Amino acid sequence: MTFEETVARLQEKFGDAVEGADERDAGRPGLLLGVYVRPEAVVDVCRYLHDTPELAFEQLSCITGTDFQDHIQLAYVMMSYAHREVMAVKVKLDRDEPSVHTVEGIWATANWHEREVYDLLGVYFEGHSDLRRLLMPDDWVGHPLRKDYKEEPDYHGIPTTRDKALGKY
Amino acid sequence: MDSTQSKQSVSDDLMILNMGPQHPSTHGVIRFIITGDGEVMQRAVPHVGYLHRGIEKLAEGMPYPSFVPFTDRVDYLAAMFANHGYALAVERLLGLEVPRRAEYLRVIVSELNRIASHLIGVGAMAMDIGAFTPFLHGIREREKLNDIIEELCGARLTYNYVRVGGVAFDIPAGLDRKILSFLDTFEPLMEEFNRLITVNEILVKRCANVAIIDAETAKSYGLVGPNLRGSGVDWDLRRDLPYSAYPEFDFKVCVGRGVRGTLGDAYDRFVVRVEEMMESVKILRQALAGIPEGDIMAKVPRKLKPPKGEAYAAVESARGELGYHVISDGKDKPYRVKIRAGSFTATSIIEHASKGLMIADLVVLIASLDVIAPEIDR
Amino acid sequence: MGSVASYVENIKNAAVTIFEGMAVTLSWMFRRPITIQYPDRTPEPVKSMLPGRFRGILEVHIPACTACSACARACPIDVILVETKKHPSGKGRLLTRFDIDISKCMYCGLCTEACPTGCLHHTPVFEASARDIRNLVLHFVDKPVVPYKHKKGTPVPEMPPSGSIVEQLLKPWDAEYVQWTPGEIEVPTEGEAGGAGGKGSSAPREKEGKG
Amino acid sequence: MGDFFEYLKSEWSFASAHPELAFAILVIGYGILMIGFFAAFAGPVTWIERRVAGRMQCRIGPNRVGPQGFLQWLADGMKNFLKEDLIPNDADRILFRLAVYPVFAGVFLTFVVLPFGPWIVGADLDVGIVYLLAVTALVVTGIIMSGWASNSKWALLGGIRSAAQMVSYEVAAGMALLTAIIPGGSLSLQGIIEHQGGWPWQWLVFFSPATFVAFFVYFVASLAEGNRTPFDLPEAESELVSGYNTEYSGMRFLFFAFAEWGNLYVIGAVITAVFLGGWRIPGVDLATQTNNLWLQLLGAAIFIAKASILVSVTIWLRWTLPRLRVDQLMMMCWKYFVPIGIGLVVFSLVWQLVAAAVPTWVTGAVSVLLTLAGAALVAGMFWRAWYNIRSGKDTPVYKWLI
Repeated sequence: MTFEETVARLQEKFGDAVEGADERDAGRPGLLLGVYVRPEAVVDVCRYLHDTPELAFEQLSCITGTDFQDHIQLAYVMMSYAHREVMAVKVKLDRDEPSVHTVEGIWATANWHEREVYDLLGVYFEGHSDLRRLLMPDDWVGHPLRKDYKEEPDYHGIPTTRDKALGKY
Repeated sequence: MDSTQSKQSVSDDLMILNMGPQHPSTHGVIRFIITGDGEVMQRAVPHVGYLHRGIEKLAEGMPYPSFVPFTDRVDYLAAMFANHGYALAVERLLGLEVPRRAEYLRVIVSELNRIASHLIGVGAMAMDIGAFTPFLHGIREREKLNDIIEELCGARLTYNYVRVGGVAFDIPAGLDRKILSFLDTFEPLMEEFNRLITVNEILVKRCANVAIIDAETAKSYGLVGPNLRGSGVDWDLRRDLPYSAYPEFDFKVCVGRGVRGTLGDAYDRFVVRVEEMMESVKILRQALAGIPEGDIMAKVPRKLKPPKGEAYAAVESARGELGYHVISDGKDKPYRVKIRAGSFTATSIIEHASKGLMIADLVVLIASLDVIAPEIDR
Repeated sequence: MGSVASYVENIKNAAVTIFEGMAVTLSWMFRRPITIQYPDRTPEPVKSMLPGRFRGILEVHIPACTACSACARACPIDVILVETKKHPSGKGRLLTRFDIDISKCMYCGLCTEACPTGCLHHTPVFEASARDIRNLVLHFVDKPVVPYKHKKGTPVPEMPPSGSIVEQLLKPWDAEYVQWTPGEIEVPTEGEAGGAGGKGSSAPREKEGKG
Repeated sequence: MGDFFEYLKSEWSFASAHPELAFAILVIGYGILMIGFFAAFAGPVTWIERRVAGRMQCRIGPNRVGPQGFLQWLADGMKNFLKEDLIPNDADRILFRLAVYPVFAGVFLTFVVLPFGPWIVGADLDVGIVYLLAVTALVVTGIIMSGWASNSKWALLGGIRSAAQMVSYEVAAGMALLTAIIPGGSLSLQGIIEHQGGWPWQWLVFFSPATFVAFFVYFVASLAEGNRTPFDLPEAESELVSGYNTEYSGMRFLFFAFAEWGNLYVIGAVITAVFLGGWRIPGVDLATQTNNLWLQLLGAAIFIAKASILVSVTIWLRWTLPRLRVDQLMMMCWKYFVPIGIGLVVFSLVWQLVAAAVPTWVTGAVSVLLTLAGAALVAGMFWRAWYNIRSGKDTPVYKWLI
């Protein structure tokens, strides 16, 4: 099933919850195409994509969280083993209080992907079984992948920057 | 104190064991909190992040081509794939066509690198089971590969070879013959390696029926590459979502068959890696025979400014799908680079798969997943 | 019966595979080891065994440097510092500083690809240890020089053998660190000698202020 | 030792005048000699092991300290002497310090009964084999002590593994020894050696199919008792960091290693004495050898040579095989070695009855056949090694010292 057909099916099934989809770019056939979904519908859409045999997006490759300054976008990149397709489901979240329901129940791997997004972007995942920081230390301040993130000058007395040798020595 | 209470306190008395971050078999710096009853674990919870260098954040601050050397550090055992994936993603953003010769060279270096990485993978697994010699036999062959790759691109580990639009260097004169003669000796030496360790009854007993991951669990946890194929899922990005010159080659996708135990056990993952090396040899022979003449680099402007858009490019690395999700905002620096690494999901399955294993089996499980710490943390 | 068969099978398998494994290890007692006995027991120096594309420590041949700073811009981690200033005569520029921090360099080679004349290149030199990390900042410009200007059709100045410049710059591993100061400006070209000397003497102070 | 003392008394007036003093000097001298031998054996064996391991792994191994790196073991010893003897904060300090001694003593005490010649033996105990089994059990005590006293979970796991392993495998080892003792007709090591002859077909290993199998069973079981790969679970590096000796450093650590390598020799020596004809020289009868001091020394050399070959086999095995898991180790012991051992004992008893009933050429023929089987095994090994070299497109190199 092509991406456009998939989008059409999703729109038919979920109506307004599907906000739109990426357009194909003739000059760049390799681009990732995503369908934009309202945050509250993410779990249903993902479950539909995962469970429907004609779609069968059985693998969640990654959850890319991006800080677009006015909103935070999560892109659930998924693959279908049976149909050899790649697509993304994208959600736009409020930047101040980003929150979305977890998709852990659909793909177990979402557990860690969501933890990483929580850690690096501060997105809260409702219903997540173990929402802790994954890569940064537990007592780290801030979410590093936010565009306005400023690193603290030190962490427990360890300086986070090194002075530059060039031009000095 | 009444008897039921004391009984309960005895049965609840589990040992918490901290394995790592410095431990001989954690393959880098990973830490596991093992809850166990003596030798039998109830679970092992991985704690990662010790090698988190913020490569994704670094990418946002530099021009597109400058990020390639950083991808080397994503997976230091198979840096070609990391280069390749990133280059592919940016090429897709640009809509760039890569010369055929460059695609062939990419395949050649990728397969050489896959052999090198798998040699470490299976060797380290044997070492974690207690046999030190196979590891060094693997290292021996990898050393020859390192020499070949060094001659090609000047570095042994952090290649920075595959660039946006092509590859950095053409193959020097005589190197193709060198690779072929390496392959000629590699095949019998791999058979010898198999006699030394792969069929060894102790190794088989240690790995077969240990840490079984069935196909459903493997898919759900997003396992990729040899780990996924070890669980019996026939999925290889080289064949199924073809990129580069792979559609032109004839090779078999090695899938676990439960050779000596249950499908999806540690031994299947071991065997899949060993068989994949032989398939790589096949691809290499075809690629070297059919390498076309031509440019090695597409016409790429000095300053790359891909138009707005998102691209996801995944290559079948030695550790499975290594995906780059690059988002461009039309400027000369990537707006966001997300790296999806095979080891990341492989580590996440450890907590699930380690239930009821023994401590010695946990070591086998970690080794059989072939996780590598910098790829988890990036 | 099946269990008895598998019992015997287990013993047989174990015996045979252990025997085969031992034959492999035994055979290596009669085969040439692959070790290269770096550094002193190699048939030839390791430096000469390295392939031509080997990416060792960076080296700049200043007489061929155009001071274009393309390398410094190409470097993803800022290990190259190129400083120029106006020529005292008011015409053209002077290359006053070309530093490479080899302790930070990751040998990716992007700078060498950006270099228009090839004066910046990797060498086969890879041995550089220092007790004081500050000694690993190499200063390729002793005295301010006029950058090279490439004229079409003329060959680029001949390079000395790769590695010879860097080997001179590398200090012994236990050398004390001495603060580097750029050399006094030389009379750059004939004819302008008078004015240049006076202005040049103030140049080093200027640069120190920058650093 | 007793016979030698009688000989001394007859030859040397001082000994006959002060027998107690002379006996004391003799015993102490022998003890010092044995400690020296122990040290001189354990040290170089570490070097040999590392060189052999190097070659088996396509590398060279230590070759820089002294000629061909021979003095590496001295350098390592020196290094360990100079290291600080660390004791973890919460360790049981007394036990922690004590633990080394039972391990060392357990290995060293076996030298009392190990015979190098008719006269060259500490004490020819009538229950020599029982003594051997008893004394080696001391090692377990020491290892458990070290595991417990370190107050580290890794060390504790190692100690417990070791206890289970060594106690279990003692049963299997005992069974295998019993199989050989039945035809040997004595519990004294000297008695068993005297029963055998110098030629291979006169050795107990080739006496009957039972002893032939028992040889392998005992070899494997004693590897397990000595914590050698593939049974080095108590110190399994990839799992338990370093097992029971994780927390040890400096000299105390060295003593564990020392005991381990000394134990290698003990394994080889016991097998040589019980199965491989001990100090018997081919073609020389017992009386001639007993009455000639030079022949006795030659016998001792033969004994040490045989033991050393076995030591190199253990080294060879170590660098070939992976490690078993702890439950597989136990299963191997109780499901394979112990039942087989019991079967062997029964078979051996039956064989005694059969051997008494049939003409001697029948048993002799069996011995010769078994000897040929053993020779075929060795030849087959070399043939496979040769095949590996050829199939790897290599030419053999006979230069061992690189």
